[in-house]
Amino acid sequence: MSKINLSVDIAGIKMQNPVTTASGTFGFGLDYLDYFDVNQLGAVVTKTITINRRMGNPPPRIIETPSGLLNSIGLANPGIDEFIQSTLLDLEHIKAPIIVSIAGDTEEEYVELAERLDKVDKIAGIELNVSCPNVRMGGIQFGVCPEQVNRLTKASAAATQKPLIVKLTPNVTDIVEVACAAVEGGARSLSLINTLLGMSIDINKRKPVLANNVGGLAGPAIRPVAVRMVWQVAQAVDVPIIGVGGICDYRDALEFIMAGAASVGVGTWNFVNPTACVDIIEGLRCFCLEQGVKDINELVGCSWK
Amino acid sequence: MSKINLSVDIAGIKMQNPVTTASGTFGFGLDYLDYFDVNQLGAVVTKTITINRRMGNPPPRIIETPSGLLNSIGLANPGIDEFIQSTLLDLEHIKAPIIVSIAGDTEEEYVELAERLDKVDKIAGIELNVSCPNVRMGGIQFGVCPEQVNRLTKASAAATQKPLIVKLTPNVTDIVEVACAAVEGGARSLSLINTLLGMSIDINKRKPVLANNVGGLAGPAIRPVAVRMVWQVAQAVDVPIIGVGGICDYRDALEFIMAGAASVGVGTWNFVNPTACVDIIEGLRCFCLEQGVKDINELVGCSWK
Amino acid sequence: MGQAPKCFLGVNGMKANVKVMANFRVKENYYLMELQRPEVAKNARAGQFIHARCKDSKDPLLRRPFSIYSLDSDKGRIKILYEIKGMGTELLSKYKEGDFLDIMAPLGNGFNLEGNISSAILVGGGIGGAPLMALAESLKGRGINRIYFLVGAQSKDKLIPTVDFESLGVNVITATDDGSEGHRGYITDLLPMKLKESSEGCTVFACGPRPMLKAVAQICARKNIPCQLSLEEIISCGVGACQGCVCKVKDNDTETYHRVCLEGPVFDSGEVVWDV
Amino acid sequence: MGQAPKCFLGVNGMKANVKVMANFRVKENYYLMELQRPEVAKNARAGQFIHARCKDSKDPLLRRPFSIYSLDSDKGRIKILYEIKGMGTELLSKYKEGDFLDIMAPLGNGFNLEGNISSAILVGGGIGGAPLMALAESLKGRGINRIYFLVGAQSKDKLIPTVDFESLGVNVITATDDGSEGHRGYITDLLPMKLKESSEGCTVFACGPRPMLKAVAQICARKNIPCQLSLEEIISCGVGACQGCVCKVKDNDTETYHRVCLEGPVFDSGEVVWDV
Ligand SMILES: Cc1cc2nc3c(=O)[nH]c(=O)nc-3n(C[C@H](O)[C@H](O)[C@H](O)COP(=O)(O)OP(=O)(O)OC[C@H]3O[C@@H](n4cnc5c(N)ncnc54)[C@H](O)[C@@H]3O)c2cc1C
Ligand SMILES: Cc1cc2nc3c(=O)[nH]c(=O)nc-3n(C[C@H](O)[C@H](O)[C@H](O)COP(=O)(O)OP(=O)(O)OC[C@H]3O[C@@H](n4cnc5c(N)ncnc54)[C@H](O)[C@@H]3O)c2cc1C
Ligand SMILES: Cc1cc2nc3c(=O)[nH]c(=O)nc-3n(C[C@H](O)[C@H](O)[C@H](O)COP(=O)(O)O)c2cc1C
Ligand SMILES: Cc1cc2nc3c(=O)[nH]c(=O)nc-3n(C[C@H](O)[C@H](O)[C@H](O)COP(=O)(O)O)c2cc1C
Ligand code: FES
Ligand code: FES
Repeated sequence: MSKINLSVDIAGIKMQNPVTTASGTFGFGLDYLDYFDVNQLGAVVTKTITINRRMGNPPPRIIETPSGLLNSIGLANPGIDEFIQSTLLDLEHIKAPIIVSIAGDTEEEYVELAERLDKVDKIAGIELNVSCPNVRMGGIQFGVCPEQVNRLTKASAAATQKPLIVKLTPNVTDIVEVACAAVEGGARSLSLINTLLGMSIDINKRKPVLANNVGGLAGPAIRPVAVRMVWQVAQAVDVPIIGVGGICDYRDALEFIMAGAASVGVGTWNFVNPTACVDIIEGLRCFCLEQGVKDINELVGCSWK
Repeated sequence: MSKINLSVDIAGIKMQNPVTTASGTFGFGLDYLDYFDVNQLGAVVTKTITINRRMGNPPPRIIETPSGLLNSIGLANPGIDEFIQSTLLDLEHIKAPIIVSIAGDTEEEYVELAERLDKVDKIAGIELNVSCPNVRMGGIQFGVCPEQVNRLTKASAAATQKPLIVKLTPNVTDIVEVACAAVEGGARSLSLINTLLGMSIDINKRKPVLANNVGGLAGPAIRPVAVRMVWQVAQAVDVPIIGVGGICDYRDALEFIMAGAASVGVGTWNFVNPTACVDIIEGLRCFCLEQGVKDINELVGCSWK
Repeated sequence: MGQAPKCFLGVNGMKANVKVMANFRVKENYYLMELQRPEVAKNARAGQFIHARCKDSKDPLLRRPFSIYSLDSDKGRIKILYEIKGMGTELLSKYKEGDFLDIMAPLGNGFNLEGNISSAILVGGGIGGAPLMALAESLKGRGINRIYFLVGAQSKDKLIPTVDFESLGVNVITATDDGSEGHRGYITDLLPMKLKESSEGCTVFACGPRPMLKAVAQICARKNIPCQLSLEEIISCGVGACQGCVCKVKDNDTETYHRVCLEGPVFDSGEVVWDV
Repeated sequence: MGQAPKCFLGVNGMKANVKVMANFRVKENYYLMELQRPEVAKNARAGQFIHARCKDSKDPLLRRPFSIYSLDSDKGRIKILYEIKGMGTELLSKYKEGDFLDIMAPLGNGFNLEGNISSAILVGGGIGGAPLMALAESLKGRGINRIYFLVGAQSKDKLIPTVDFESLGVNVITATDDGSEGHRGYITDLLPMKLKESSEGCTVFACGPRPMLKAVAQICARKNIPCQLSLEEIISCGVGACQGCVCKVKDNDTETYHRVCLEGPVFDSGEVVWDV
């Protein structure tokens, strides 16, 4: 069996393979220890953290839709202090690179989070969540406006030496415009997509199912939208892309890679198949072997290159 | 059995019930004659027609995705001349109101189509398709820009006395802004949503599956996005809304109605269940009966009213 | 409540394709499925649940959670009792002996049996009775013989089958909303009287619809009787990763959200916040 | 080709839940399903297809098209022969005798047998052989007895079963790419020779992969022999409404798109445009 290179370099973060966990679907990397060895991952992307602890939205927070999952968790997280004081210690034994996702209500909060994480050796990179549609004061306002994304990225990039990844929201007219704004602002990688803003109504109660009314749609249902956006953005920017949205198996991952993503993030499907990430890594290896691909990087963007 | 009112008034078009066919999924109303009596429908919305005959995009034009259907038909249609000279004759025996969907490459084309249809008695209303993502020169440019939608609607409204419905594209940052622009321009009803721009890649061929690369995502997968948009728009405008996107059964239809749609359009699901429309009408009737709803209009927007 | 032991089965051990040994309708919409899974049968506790992938397709998308109904560590088998509600349970009912089912198990914390329990009153509403069977087995195993099972439902045909409880020597008392079997009214109507009969060391365990649990909690609180409740929420990940399944609890004096799948499904009744 | 008669079954008639009379594996990945559907068995023609809803869920979403393999108007039954390819056909293989399957049928135009046909050469590649069985039955029914079935596949195990053809008295000739059965090479290698042997009034009918169809068309064109091809495209609506299933054809001198589900699946080989 010839040696196949699956390793990729995302903004200076060396990953042994392209498979990462999508923020918010893998906690802080510790919840799946009973299912597989987390060190097999290309990288772990954590749940988004904020300055203060957040309880998140009231339940119900989750509802299934056809091939999709609608959620309004509301950025429930322990806050940066507890993250640094306690969660980080638990992460010590994880050897895979750890990328911490952050979000703030204001530009200053993003900057403060970036600054504080900058000092933490254990952290390989920072992902700006500018796109969470659930918290009224947070995400959505930044992520839909190219100028704001540009400013926010610039400010955050100035606050840290760590590789900065900007995670884009799909709820925009022109994803390429926002992507370029982020890159111009100093994003060394882009992650896309976050969830599509959606809603479900309980016809017996005659009210929205989610206590928060609207939520973010994720899962296989949104994959075609995500692949399209990666395909558009990859042709317009020079930074590596982390493709996210509805990935279930290695075939889905390959769609993103061929569309132009150097790395992929697995989200909702972790819930259905807790070993999805490692199954995908193995699937990618087999595909490369069968098709005579020596280096997975050869496949990145091959559908348009 | 007490008498339940299912009839609705959409911009002056009297429909015996809220169920219509989504443009492009029901041909010109004649393809399903073997499955049910088309006169049971609230209204028939035709495939979009253009000035000239269009062959449409090369195949493959269709690919299935999880709970979704990605298509790039490319507005294949006989053109306005053949429509008026030949198709219209076939439609003579249809008694349900007929709404004709139109699209143009330029504002002048929309106006010309509206003018020509204005003279045709048989036609109950005109739907402006400003959102078809498949034809490079057509739809998408108009539909994503509020100013353009406003201008286009104004020009078309001036060209016809018939009720004018504007069908919105979901591929925008702020659907409410576009909706308001259409209403300000003279739209007497809004139809939403058209398809989400998506893509699928054939990993063996390493190329997009669709010959046109990108296509429009429809089907149950997109329902949560559609319900959310109807919910947002219904609270912002005063004209009746035709809710479209992933409707399969009466429960789905009720989600749209409770979100604020006065009428609903069934698209992709016709392909799966050719009697979907009549099944939904019956389902709505039973629901009203069971829940003591005398008039379906009571339910319109009840999730937020 | 105590958390499930981490990693006790080692990497990969908690997800498995397990063999269906039996799957049949026991009554009306209630089905019983028996699975071969020695690791779980040996280690799981009453109140924990399995998370089953009912179908290898993307609709329905999520797994479905089912409480362990019975644990047989000798045969290495577990049982679940389930009610057909929608697509997932419908699909589950199609499994045949010899098929394999993809499950994650055991999940959740389980009932806490560490206190000084001399007798137990189990209160089950509808399918909520399912985990109480495993609990009864467990209590018996610890030599606790005075067990009452107060079981309620809307009507006779919606009562879960109680023959397994009876064979175990559990005292079964029924109530139906329409009086078609047992007491006419809520099962919680009968709880105060039962509690009066009971001595020191009696603990109440309940699972069922939220209004029933609230009533049980209030009755026990008034009498100062320890009470554990098993709650339901839509479960997606089942392992604590997504924060989707929370319920509001009191943690010291502050209110916070706990995950039903990880910190639950069993909670001390005093913890639960009953707003709305 | 002629269009299917509209409304011949009346409103609602073309969609039905029909009873599965048999469903079993005949060979490797090939399954045979028999359905009770007198209206279709009586009226359908060879080359038409059924459009089946393999599962009552939203994934897979679309129906799946299958050619009619055999029509028994006496018993009121139709058969399909199918190959397991993906989720839809996998689900189909799970149906048991007595289950009901939701089908739309008959769809498409079918083979045109109106011309002066004295002998027929049927060319089938892989599962493409399926509609040719119904065609053979039909030809026999019209007293046409000189029928050759040239059937090809990659290898022996991928050849469709030919016993039904043989029982009908059809002359079966096989080819496999790897030579594991019959001629080593393409089945189209054998067509020129067969055509040479054939007399006036011979018509060729073919169904299979596009490259095979193209070769058949070219060979027939050279010899000026009438040839009908059954094409495949992904079918969504099946009734002509969506325009999703088109293939390029020559209509007089202009090229245009025709719908495989309505104007097809059978086309005169001269109509089809073979650009990549
Ligand atoms: C910890 C726990 C233990 C449970 N134990 C049992 C048991 O032992 N036996 C049993 O029959 N049922 C049990 N349930 C409930 C069972 O999970 C649901 O009835 C089942 O998921 C319904 O799936 P469905 O596809 O058939 O129905 P659906 O069509 O999905 O839904 C029917 C109803 O069930 C609710 N529901 C759907 N998914 C879930 C979910 N993942 N969790 C909770 N509720 C859901 C829906 O809101 C809806 O009201 C348990 C639930 C939890 C949370
Ligand atoms: C007119 C017509 C008649 C047919 N007759 C037969 C027959 O008699 N026996 C038989 O075994 N097969 C027949 N097919 C092919 C059959 O429809 C596909 O093999 C089947 O739909 C695959 O479904 P799946 O879910 O198992 O596979 P999928 O996982 O969906 O796909 C497997 C492969 O089949 C192709 N495919 C998927 N859906 C369709 C579709 N709706 N139409 C065509 N191709 C599709 C895919 O592109 C893919 O290459 C026919 C197709 C057509 C168009
Ligand atoms: C339950 C849940 C919680 C999520 N939380 C976050 C989050 O905290 N930060 C973030 O950037 N994205 C979050 N997301 C979005 C995912 O990271 C991902 O972008 C999205 O779910 C699409 O991928 P998927 O279809 O594979 O799930 C969350 C998604 C889900 C389903
Ligand atoms: C095959 C196909 C063709 C379509 N053609 C048109 C069209 O010509 N004009 C239009 O306005 N919308 C068109 N649509 C969009 C539908 O009218 C509808 O807005 C969309 O499919 C969402 O509804 P659904 O999920 O119920 O299919 C088409 C959709 C499909 C699937
Ligand atoms: S279901 Fe994910 S945290 Fe409980
Ligand atoms: S499948 Fe819709 S036109 Fe043929």
